[in-house]
Amino acid sequence: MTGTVDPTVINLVVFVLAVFVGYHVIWNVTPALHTPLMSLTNAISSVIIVGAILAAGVAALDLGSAIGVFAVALASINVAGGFLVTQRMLEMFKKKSKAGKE
Amino acid sequence: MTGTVDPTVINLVVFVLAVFVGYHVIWNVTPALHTPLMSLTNAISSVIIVGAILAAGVAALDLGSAIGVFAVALASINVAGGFLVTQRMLEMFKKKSKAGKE
Amino acid sequence: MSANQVALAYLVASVFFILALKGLSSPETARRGNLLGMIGMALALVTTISIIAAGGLVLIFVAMLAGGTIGAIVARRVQMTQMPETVAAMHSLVGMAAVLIAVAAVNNPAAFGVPDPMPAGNRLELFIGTFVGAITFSGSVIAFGKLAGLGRHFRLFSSAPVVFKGQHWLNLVLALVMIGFGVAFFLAPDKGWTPFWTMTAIAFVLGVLIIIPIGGADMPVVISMLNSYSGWAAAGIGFSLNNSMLIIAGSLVGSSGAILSYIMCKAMNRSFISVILGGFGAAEGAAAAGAGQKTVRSGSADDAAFIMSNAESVIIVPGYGLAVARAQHAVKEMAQKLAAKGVSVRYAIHPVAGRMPGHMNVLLAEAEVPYDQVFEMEDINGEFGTADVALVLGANDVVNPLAHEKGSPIYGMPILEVAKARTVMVNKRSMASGYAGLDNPLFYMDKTMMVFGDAKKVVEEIVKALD
Amino acid sequence: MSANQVALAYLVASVFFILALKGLSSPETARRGNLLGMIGMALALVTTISIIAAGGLVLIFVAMLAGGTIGAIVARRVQMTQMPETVAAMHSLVGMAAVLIAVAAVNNPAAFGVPDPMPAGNRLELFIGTFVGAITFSGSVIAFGKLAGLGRHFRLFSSAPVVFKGQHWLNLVLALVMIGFGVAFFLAPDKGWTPFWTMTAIAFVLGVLIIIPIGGADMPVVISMLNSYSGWAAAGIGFSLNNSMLIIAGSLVGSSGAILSYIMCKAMNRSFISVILGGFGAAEGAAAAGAGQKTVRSGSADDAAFIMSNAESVIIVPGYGLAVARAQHAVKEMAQKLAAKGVSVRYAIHPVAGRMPGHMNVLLAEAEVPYDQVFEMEDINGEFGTADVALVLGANDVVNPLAHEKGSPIYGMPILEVAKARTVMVNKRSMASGYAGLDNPLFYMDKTMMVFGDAKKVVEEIVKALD
Ligand SMILES: NC(=O)c1ccc[n+]([C@@H]2O[C@H](COP(=O)([O-])OP(=O)(O)OC[C@H]3O[C@@H](n4cnc5c(N)ncnc54)[C@H](OP(=O)(O)O)[C@@H]3O)[C@@H](O)[C@H]2O)c1
Ligand SMILES: NC(=O)c1ccc[n+]([C@@H]2O[C@H](COP(=O)([O-])OP(=O)(O)OC[C@H]3O[C@@H](n4cnc5c(N)ncnc54)[C@H](OP(=O)(O)O)[C@@H]3O)[C@@H](O)[C@H]2O)c1
Repeated sequence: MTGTVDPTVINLVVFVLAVFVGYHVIWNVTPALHTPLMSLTNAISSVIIVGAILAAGVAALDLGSAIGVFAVALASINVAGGFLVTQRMLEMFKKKSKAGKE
Repeated sequence: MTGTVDPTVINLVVFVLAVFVGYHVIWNVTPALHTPLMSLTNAISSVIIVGAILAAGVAALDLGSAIGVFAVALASINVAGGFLVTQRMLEMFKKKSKAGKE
Repeated sequence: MSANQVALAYLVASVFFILALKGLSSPETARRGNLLGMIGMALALVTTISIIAAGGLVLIFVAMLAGGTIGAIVARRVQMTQMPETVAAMHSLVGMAAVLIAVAAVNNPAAFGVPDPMPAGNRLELFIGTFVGAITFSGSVIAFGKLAGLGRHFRLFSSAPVVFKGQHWLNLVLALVMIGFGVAFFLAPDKGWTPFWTMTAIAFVLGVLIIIPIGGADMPVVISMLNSYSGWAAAGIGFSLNNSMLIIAGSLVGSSGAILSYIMCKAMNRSFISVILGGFGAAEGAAAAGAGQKTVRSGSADDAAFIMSNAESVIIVPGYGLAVARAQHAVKEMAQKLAAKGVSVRYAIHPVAGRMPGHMNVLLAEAEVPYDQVFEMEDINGEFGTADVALVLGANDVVNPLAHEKGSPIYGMPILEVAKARTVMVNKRSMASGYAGLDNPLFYMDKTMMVFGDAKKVVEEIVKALD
Repeated sequence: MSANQVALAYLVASVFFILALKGLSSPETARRGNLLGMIGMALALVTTISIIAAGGLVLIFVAMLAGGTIGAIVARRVQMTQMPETVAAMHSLVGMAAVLIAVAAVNNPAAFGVPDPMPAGNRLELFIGTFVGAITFSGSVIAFGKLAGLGRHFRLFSSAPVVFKGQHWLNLVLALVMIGFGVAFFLAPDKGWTPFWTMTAIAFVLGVLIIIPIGGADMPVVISMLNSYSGWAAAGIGFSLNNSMLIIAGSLVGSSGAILSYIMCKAMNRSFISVILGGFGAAEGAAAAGAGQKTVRSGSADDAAFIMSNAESVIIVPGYGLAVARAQHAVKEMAQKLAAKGVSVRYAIHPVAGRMPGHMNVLLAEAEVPYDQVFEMEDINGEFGTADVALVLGANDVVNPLAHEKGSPIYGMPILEVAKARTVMVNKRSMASGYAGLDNPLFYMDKTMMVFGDAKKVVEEIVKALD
């Protein structure tokens, strides 16, 4: 065996496992919640903001960090909007199940 | 951020994801096949033979490689026995479902 | 924090994201799931902020505050019926962010802990993340425009498919050229700005071209597909930044979108390819022509109220028309009135009724319809045989018996078997066809009574008549 | 091969293992699943062999051939009813292999691509892998002995719990001492052989001590637990060798064992802790004493045959006794005879009937009972009300109505509702109690007829009487 394992290969291992997890977790979502699922996954995908913060967070202000700040702003819309809209939708389902118990 | 990420941490990521995958995959196994499941997982756990081969496969013969050879022999019992016993059991289920179709 | 601590915090955040999605397996645990998702996101944010140089902090906070405020306002204001376009708009942001991050990474790889100049492996991954992100952005913008009905202002947003000759060939050629520049970027000795920008620009154009031929009605599938893309873009960026949290979160989102697209195509009995190749929505509304000869029995809201109040059991089948008319609250009131008269009322939900997955469930939840009256298709299809009345409100395709007939375009699609009920009542505004553009034999059955009119108006009249 | 290629091949093998287990989600795909598992294993073996020094190859091949032959012979010869002890024996091998690999790794870390002397992180993981492996080995040996009935030869293998005062305290102290030596190994400046061996020896002893207090009847839970352990041991070794395939495969196996233990405990309505603390099997058979006063109606095999041939529908409930008596083929014959007379015959399977999960399914599969006559508990429990005869063959606890009575030890355990059938016939050899050591009110009901005798003999008599 020669050399060491590239990070890319390790990333691939993580990726393959994550796809398996995603596959199973998503199929377990009840169809009644498919619309909230769309907005929740939308919120989760905004975790890309982490990359934006890294880009924005360099000591010296330059083109790269300006772009990063802009990306942070865009992704923040998604972070806040995604989770809050999901919450709003799910609140409705809460009332619904309570009403059912009455 | 200082330093680089240890392999142990990366292993932990893989481990956590693998446990999630295992959890979902196993709960999806039909109860009728729980006995074959036990023997199949038994067979899969014998993949530890990979470590035994590495131990046995050093150029010079010494205590370590002798131990490795012994471990290879033990694990091989499991590799062959585990998959073959599972196959024998599953063959029965095959006949069964055929018989049902008659 | 050390790199190890950061990686561990990211791992914990990833687990929170997984648990968040697991929470959606039932309505009871769903809100906790969303909360876990927020915690995961907060952890990811705090961790990341703690490791960057103090210099940029203020600007970052300002940007987060601005974006967060906009997001919160949108979340508060948006109507439930506008969810599809809202989700589309949000996807576009993720796509754009992915592109911007890629630009920043090419500009200064060191900020991400990647060697400068960027190694080939990371470039390959960045290339993938960038073009997927760019396509997600421009595609989502088009999808948003189509759904928000902006076609009046701008032809590209027309909800009718925009088709022209050689379209698919053009797309193919552009895709190949884009990949070519990607390879050039991959091989470039310097930062490779020229091939990078060219590739990105082509990807933006491709995103537009891929989506315009798809009819407005097919948008839900497209939105899920773009949802999926936004996830893969995040995962691609995660690869190039060696960030396993981005890879995991991206894969979760990617799988989710792919599975939802699959479920929708399956329930519509169409292939994903045929949706993507587009041109389907064009025929909408056209097929109702041949219906003239057959006779239809129509009745008033009062008739409907009278029949239902004398029934023992009524099954309500909501559809897209109910959502358009925003009649859900009126329906709830009607059901309560009927229940007070001793009529058993249940709701039958087809998996693709409406225009997004789970559309009807959200709608009924909004009206606070009790949980135990709402049934999924498999659970209630056996019950129509014993129901006195099946009341179809603004649904069409999901109750179209043509699905049982070989050769029909929707052959094989599972439907709600309303025809088995003793009496069928159908509310819609006209004899026009639904999403699939097909005539519906159900309307011409002897036991069917049509109640024409806007769903909300008709249901409110029924409510009045029930008093 | 380069390290990257090896890692990729291992990843592919891991995916094969996952797909193998996914295959078990239905009997149709199960054999393909097993095949995928074999392919994955073959890939792992070929890849590993290709990277080692040529010097050791011959010995390795000899060892593999020897082990493989033994394994194949065992697999061919073993009876289905001996599966629990076979699985136990095999676990012990995995545990021992883990310990041996750990010894080799301490001796020569370089063989595994780990720096010499081994870094602290790897030592910690190795420590975990080693002691889990050692406990797995000695625990499985004891479990094997108990299940194979070796108690006659050697007291430690007694199927009755071996208990003594202060047992749990002793275990706790030993565990702490073991961890102490583990820490010493972790901190040792040299290879750390002394703490390593001490720790390993204590772990072997602990494995024995943990398992001896557990009664033979609780062994199935223990076997699953050891199955789980063997997986975690493999994962631990994978951590210290930085081998993600071992981590993934180990986690799959670990989860599987844990979930099966959980399912069993749940179905027996006992806590996992109470099983592990042991002492349960002691009371077995003792509780039947108070049964004297109540009256029991008993009948002959001929009576049973007569009643069944006049029935419209019969539901057969197989239990542990059927497995002990190896009566499955006779039962199949009986069912065929009954079917020929126009009687509808079905089988009701309780999830923990027998002594391993899925025991009854394997048994009936062996006898080639048609697939569509076999029903899981949830699917058939509603049917007993309409059945003429419920024929209980060597089952006891899984049909014990005490499960409905608050305060009984099995309160809350789901049971097969045989008492709802018009006539209940129970075959067993005596009035002795079953696994849980409880008397069974079912036997004293007016509509119950006991048919005493060995299940195989009785069923064969019924078959004769049916001619
Ligand atoms: N849910 C999803 O995820 C999803 C995704 C993609 C595609 N689809 C497709 O969407 C369709 C859904 O079926 P569906 O039965 O719910 O809807 P549909 O087949 O599209 O029919 C809706 C009907 O509602 C009527 N309508 C419209 N506005 C109304 C109003 N204000 N008041 C009363 N009626 C009104 C329309 O008839 P008038 O014009 O005569 O009133 C129309 O025929 C399926 O073909 C499905 O495949 C669904
Ligand atoms: N399946 C699993 O995974 C698992 C795991 C752990 C524990 N368990 C436990 O095992 C029990 C299984 O219940 P079960 O109803 O199948 O069995 P059971 O309650 O153990 O009863 C078996 C009965 O079969 C009779 N029997 C024994 N040998 C016989 C023979 N040769 N011919 C006829 N009858 C014979 C015995 O009575 P006589 O002596 O009078 O003949 C005994 O009462 C449950 O308590 C369950 O919790 C199961």
